[in-house]
Amino acid sequence: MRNEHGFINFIRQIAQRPVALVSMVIVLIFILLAVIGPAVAPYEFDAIQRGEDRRALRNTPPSTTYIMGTDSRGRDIFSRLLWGARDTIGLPAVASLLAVSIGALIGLSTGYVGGWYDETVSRLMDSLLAIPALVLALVMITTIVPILSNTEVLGLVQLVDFFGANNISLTVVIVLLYVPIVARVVRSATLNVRDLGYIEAAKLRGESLLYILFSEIFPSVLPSLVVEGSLRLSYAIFLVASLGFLGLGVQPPSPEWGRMVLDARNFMTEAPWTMWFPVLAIASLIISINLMSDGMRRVLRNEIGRE
Amino acid sequence: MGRYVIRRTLTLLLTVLLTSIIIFALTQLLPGDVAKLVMGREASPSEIDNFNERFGLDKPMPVQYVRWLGGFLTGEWGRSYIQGNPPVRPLVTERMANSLRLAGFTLLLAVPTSILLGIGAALNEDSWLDNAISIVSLSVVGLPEFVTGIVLMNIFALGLGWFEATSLVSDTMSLLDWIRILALPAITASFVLIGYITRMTRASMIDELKKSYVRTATLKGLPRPTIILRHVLRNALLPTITVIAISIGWLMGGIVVIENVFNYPGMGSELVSAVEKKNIPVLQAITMIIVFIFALANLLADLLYALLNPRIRLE
Amino acid sequence: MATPVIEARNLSIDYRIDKQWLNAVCDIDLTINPLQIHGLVGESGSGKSTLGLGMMRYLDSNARISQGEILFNGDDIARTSLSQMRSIWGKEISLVPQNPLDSLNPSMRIGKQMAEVTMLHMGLSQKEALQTAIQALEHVKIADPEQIIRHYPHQLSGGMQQRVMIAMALSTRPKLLILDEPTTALDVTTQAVILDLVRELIKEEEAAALYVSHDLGTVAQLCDYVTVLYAGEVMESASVQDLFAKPLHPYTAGLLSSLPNANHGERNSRLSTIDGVAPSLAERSSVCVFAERCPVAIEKCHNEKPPLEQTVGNRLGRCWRWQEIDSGDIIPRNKPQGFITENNQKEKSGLVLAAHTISKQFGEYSLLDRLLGHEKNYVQAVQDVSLGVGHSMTVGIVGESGSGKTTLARAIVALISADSGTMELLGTPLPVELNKRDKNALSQLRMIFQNPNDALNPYQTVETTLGRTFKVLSKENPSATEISERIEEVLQAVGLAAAYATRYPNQLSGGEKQRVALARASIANPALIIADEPTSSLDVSVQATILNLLKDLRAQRGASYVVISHDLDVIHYLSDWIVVMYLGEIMEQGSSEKVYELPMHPYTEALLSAIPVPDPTARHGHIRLDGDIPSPRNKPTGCPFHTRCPRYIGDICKHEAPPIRTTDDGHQIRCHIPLDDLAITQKQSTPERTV
Amino acid sequence: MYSNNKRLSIGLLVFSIAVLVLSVGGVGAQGGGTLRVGILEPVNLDPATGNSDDEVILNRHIYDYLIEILPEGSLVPSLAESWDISDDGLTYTFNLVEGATFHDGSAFTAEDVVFTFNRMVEVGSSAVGLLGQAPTGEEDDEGNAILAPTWTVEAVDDTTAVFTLEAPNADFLFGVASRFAPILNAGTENVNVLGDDGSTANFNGTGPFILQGLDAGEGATLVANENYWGGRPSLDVLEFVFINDTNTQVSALRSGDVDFIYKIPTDLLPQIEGEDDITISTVATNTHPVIRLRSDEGYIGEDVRVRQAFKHATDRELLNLDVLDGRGAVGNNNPIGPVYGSLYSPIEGLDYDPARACELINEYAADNPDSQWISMDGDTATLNVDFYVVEAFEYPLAAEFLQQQWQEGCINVELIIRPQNIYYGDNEWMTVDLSLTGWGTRPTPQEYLSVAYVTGSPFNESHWSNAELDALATAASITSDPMERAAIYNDIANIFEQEGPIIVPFFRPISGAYRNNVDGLMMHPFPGRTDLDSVTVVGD
Repeated sequence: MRNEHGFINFIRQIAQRPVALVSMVIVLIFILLAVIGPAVAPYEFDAIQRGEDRRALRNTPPSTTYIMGTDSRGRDIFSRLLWGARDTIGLPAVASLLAVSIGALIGLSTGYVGGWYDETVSRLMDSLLAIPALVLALVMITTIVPILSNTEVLGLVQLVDFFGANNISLTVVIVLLYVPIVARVVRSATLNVRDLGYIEAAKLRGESLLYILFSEIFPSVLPSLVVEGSLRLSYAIFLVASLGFLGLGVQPPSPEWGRMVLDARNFMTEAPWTMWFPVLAIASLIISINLMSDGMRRVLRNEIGRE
Repeated sequence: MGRYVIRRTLTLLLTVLLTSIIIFALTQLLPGDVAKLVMGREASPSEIDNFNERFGLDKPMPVQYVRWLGGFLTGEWGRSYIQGNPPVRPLVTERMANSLRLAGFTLLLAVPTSILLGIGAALNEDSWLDNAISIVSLSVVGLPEFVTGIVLMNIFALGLGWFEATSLVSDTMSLLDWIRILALPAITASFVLIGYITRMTRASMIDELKKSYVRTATLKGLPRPTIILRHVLRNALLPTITVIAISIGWLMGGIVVIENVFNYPGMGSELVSAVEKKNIPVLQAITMIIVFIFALANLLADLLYALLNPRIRLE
Repeated sequence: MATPVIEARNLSIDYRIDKQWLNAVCDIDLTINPLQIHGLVGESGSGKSTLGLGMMRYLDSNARISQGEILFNGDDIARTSLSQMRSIWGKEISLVPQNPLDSLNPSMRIGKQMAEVTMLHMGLSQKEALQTAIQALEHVKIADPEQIIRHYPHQLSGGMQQRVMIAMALSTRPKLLILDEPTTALDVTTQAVILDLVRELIKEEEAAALYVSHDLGTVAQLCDYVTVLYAGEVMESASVQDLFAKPLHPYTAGLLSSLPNANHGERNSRLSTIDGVAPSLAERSSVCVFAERCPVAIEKCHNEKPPLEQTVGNRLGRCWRWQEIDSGDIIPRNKPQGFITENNQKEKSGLVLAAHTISKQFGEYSLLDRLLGHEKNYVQAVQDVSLGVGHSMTVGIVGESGSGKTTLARAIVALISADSGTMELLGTPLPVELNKRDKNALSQLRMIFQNPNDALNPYQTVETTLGRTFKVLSKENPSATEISERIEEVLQAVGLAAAYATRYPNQLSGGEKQRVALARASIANPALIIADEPTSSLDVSVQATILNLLKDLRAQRGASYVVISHDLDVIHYLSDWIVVMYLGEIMEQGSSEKVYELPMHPYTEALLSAIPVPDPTARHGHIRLDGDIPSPRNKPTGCPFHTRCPRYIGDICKHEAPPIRTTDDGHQIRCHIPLDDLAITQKQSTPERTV
Repeated sequence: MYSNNKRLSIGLLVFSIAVLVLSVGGVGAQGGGTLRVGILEPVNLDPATGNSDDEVILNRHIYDYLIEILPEGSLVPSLAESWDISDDGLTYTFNLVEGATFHDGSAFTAEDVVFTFNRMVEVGSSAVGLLGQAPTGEEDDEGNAILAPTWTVEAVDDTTAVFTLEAPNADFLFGVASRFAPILNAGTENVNVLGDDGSTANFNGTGPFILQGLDAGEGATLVANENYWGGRPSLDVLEFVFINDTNTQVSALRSGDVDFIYKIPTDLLPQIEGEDDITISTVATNTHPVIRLRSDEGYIGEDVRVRQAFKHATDRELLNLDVLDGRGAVGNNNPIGPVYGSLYSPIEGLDYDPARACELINEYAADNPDSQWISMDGDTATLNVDFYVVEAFEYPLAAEFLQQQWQEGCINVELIIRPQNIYYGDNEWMTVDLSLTGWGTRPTPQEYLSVAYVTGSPFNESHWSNAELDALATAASITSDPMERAAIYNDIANIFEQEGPIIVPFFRPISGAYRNNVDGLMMHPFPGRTDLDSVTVVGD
């Protein structure tokens, strides 16, 4: 019998798995960088060199001044990576949080309510899932950006001004892509508990739909939601980086890592460091998130197995 | 089973139809005036009118949609807006053939490897081997394709010169030429697949191994290999087959990034260029094909699952 | 005496849990002689399955034999290699497992699975093996075996699957058969048939068998010799007659006297209980493992572990005080007492609940079905059921799976909406839909669920669950102190300390969970509590406390109950009025005494006859039902029972719905056979039961 | 049918010879070989409207022009052996070569010339503007003036085509030689449209190469026209490989997958410069970015002080250094660059003086306190505006540098980088306040004026209207004397410098590169017009 309950216990169990622990620490470091990166970066992300200096500072190999070297425009790669962490992690994080929230809401309600509501919503979600993610993302991102930037809807204009049309449309794309997936996961988790005694007990005392969804069902889908959320985060980073690599994601001069790889690709042989550092950063970030969520999943599986 | 097949097929058609509407609507929203994109920014108004008239773009959207759908269904897929306006169908089918080659080669690499890895990991659950396989598969599955692609290209094409860095496809290539071209994109794609399939196989294998019928088989006195091969594998591979079928859909349209890295003329890269050029007939045809293959792959997965699973087959 | 077929000496099996080896079964001595059916009985967690499978050297991947030996054919198979075991498994020792569906490969045809064994051990060709399989199936009385071998497991009913397992186990004529709870997943009527079959075949094949079970009734009916296991240790071991006649261990005694029919119809006295819970693997001590729960434990019991020693005659026992028990100086069980009735409302007129012609169908008829011209595919789960519940009255509903009893209960509380029919609660109409019921109806009509493990939200403390229920259902807005006072009050009423309020469900045992569920049901003083199989997932010793508690609560608070169970003994013990259901329809209803003691309806009769009585001296009921319960999808026409009825009288049963015949005292029977005829034959058969 | 088969069999024959020659590995007597050119995917292959390098280079090898423009800018005979211009400049008589045949075997006659030029009017080719057109006085549904050509063409006999002009046009010959004017076979209905089976019958030119196959998205294969009237080209096979990314083109060149590419991004040049087996060929061109302020009423460039402030705030020398490593020619804020020789006027411009820019902004701010673009920090005014930049060449990079430069001149811009499909396709380039547009090389400087700067010109993106400029431009268009013309262009340059709404920071050279086994290649300033028929490829 366990005396601890919930989250602390969960963290404690993860801490017992070295791989999961290390990857969790790495993820936390990356998140920390996304928050404080710009403050600690030695240079501005867009500090391009002008005049004669520029030629000398272009594509310089790592040195004490520029610990990861400079790129083709003479910008400090280390600083760019630090600045870029925000775009690379922040945007996907916000977007997947949104997707997870909306998806959870849809999943909970369709799973619990069922009937034609479930049928209709699920069919719609299936249609969205019927298009390969990247294809949908490609078509949508080229569609949404101009719509947003030409919008005259009050409120949206300010929003677009503040966040930028590109960031908003990336977010919308991620949300649209992942809501169906999250909803599906949450729906099936909801179906698992929907007919359990304690839910029926709540029904029988006349609890409202919202109370049942959020106070009774939600806690039991939360663990799978957390795992799914971290998976979504890794896919969102993956997607944003890939779109950046295709030149469609976060727009320059923002130092998004995928875009950095794209820009550096031309200098693959001359200045390989310009490519390897962002590649390494992306790879280690995504691998860490995956190993972390795998650890979480294993802990959760043990939990369930034991109960 | 018959009822199941019919229901799934109808659902598939419905999904594809819904998707075609979504796609059509999205393509209409694509930025930029088509005529201007094709005819150039300095095209004169009469040039643009000529173009719109020629491709029926002066008609209202629903009319365009119905025309397009009708044409699509009767095999008349229209003509490309660009490059000598070739008919869309042979163009797309050629790309499809290329994508199929890549998909086939990828599956050839990925499926046996990952199933073996998955079984190996499952049979040694929680051993160092299992952990190593898990960590590696989790890692490769998470790497963006452009990362693996670029790394592989640097090592094997630019460094060692074993394979081609860019895929210049021609009609007269020999099988060996094809392999040299397909190898790197296929390895890149199979990294992702190996990650998925290995994990799937491992998980379902472990689940199956814990089931009571394995105990029954053991207590019949059957040797371990017989139990694995005759009893466990068939049940354990069911979910794997699903994943493989679904990944066909992904390989046909979802590997835009890989095709981009290696400049491979598959459907994904054609799609990107159609989006950029707003070459709507090609764009629509390709997305429809991708969606259709994607849906078909899903259907195939379900049907295979049902067919191999007597519980569903005999329902 | 002949050489034993198998013999365990000092056998201990450990499990590795959280990096620690824990003793699951300890120091076991167990001997099975030729031709003997040896019963291994124990409650959940006692280690009986571990031992049962351990006897054939089958261990979980995280288990090991830590000491002792298992002698089979003179070899110590505890030490042999697994590859050597392969020549024994399936050939000399076979297993009939608990859950036949899970134990058969879902994607392999029955014939092939059966043939595997004989091909491996007897060197038969596939063709011969299949032929042998057909014969083996005939042997277990499966009709049309040529067809069955081509089927997949899921196409067979549970009873058929178990017959297949038995046929497969016997196909190599093994010396020893291990039966691991072979009938737990089956209905009582099927169980009776299977047990008969097993007994017959084992005798016929001259095999020995180890029968592992939690059910004292089946053990008494089937076995020659019994070993009682508790917390991984043998408590007592004796011939079946001796053991049931005079248990020498307090645990055995407690178990036997906690059975609902142990009072021999004394429905107003308590069942004897075994207090406390069995220790977990980690909690097992080096003293007497039962001391904590033993009513007659003395200081020595808490200090020293008693040895397993020879007691009276050929019996083995592990108790410091067996002589005193044997001599009758101490009575090794809690003394049953009567129930204290406080405010008896039985005199109150009117009904708490009246339900008229409730019907419920399941199934869908989609657009696609229509397009494809499929037949409608409905399941008539409940059909035209009417019943009434008086004040302070307990109505028991009994029936096998598919009888519609749970559907009926759920329709009453409106977890599902009845398709037709009306209900009244305390004289006011009760809507069939949940969202149309007002707060008063909700608080007057409460429910207890079958599975205590999912009855409580794992993420809420006992306090939260109870407090929320009270707050939502009470008529006034109770203050925080009122709520916590009330929680304390109900916890006390269900026999739990106030400290339980802060616990989460995973910190409670099964019995404790069910107590909390009971507390939740009664916290807002309802008029009627529906209890759906309230004890079916509990061990007998725990079941007794819950049954007592239910009776206590009724006596003290005067609420009415509708209790649903497949266990006629439980129903009989709890209820004043019994309703017998079959395929969604009521077959018989009447006062508890009448129905139980003088069943009129052939189905009730068969049901009673199938109940295994925990008394080896009692004659087995002789009525066995052919075949399986029909699927509710293809409900038989006319009388739904006609396909299995031992007293089928002809086409009228097949084509016409039977009339409801009512006797003077309100006893209702649905049968074409006139009441008088029914009564005559009943009188001949009933005395055979020593009730 | 017969001719089709014949053409096909000739094609096959030629191709099999080529394959044979190649497979033997040797080089034929004529030098021959296969040249693989990496180009971007062409989009619009209609010869009369397709205008990008990648479209033109394909067509120019299948077809011939009447007049060819050489890389250095001179006009030389091609299908027109010679031409006469009447003294009043209103009649142009072209004497055509004899014996030229189309790929399907039909003879080239003056009727083909008439067909080609009339078709240009029909499909609305931009070339019509060069040849001369005038408003009819009518308007279409959208309010655009309907224009009509101011010339007619007729065939006098098989070898003589005559153009008759309503008014003199000094650049008329450049119109005839323009990239939109390859000579088509009279009567071809779907010019340059592939057949249903992918056949190339509609690509029926008189040119040195015959289109053998066109694979959308992949490439085009051209084989030498054995019967070419100008003599069989040196190359056996000319292959265009479509590579949609200039960086990938560079990789393909380096790996030897292609032999020649003609648009290399500046920042990739250093890496090719190190390669032994690659030769870089750089030509000065008039390709230039135009930073333009919209100058009609209510837009940011309405006040001339703002235009001047931008010029003072821009260090064009430094920009050339930063963006092009100093490879470009510094511009002086008008579209006519040094490649036009005497027509270019190296005037003294407004110097780089950010302080002056600030003053101007302050003056403007004082007069327009409510201006939406002005923000005040104490006494100092700052101009704030969105800067739209088209994603082409290194223009986004240039924009970043400009953003930094302008800051010192009290101008604060926010960059909005736009892909071409949005920037042009959604007409942003014609509407926004401040933007950077790319302009390519035109055969004659007059074209820039008539297309984008005179009042009412169709692509006057800055919406500038200057009567003096209009008058000078008209004068230049009918002045054929080079000296006189140079004087007019000099006046125009001065107007641009003082009042013009545009900044032209530099003229961009274009660099191509070819592998060293390619011989005889000479890049054209308009790279698409590079003539490849005398090129040879040695070995492989």
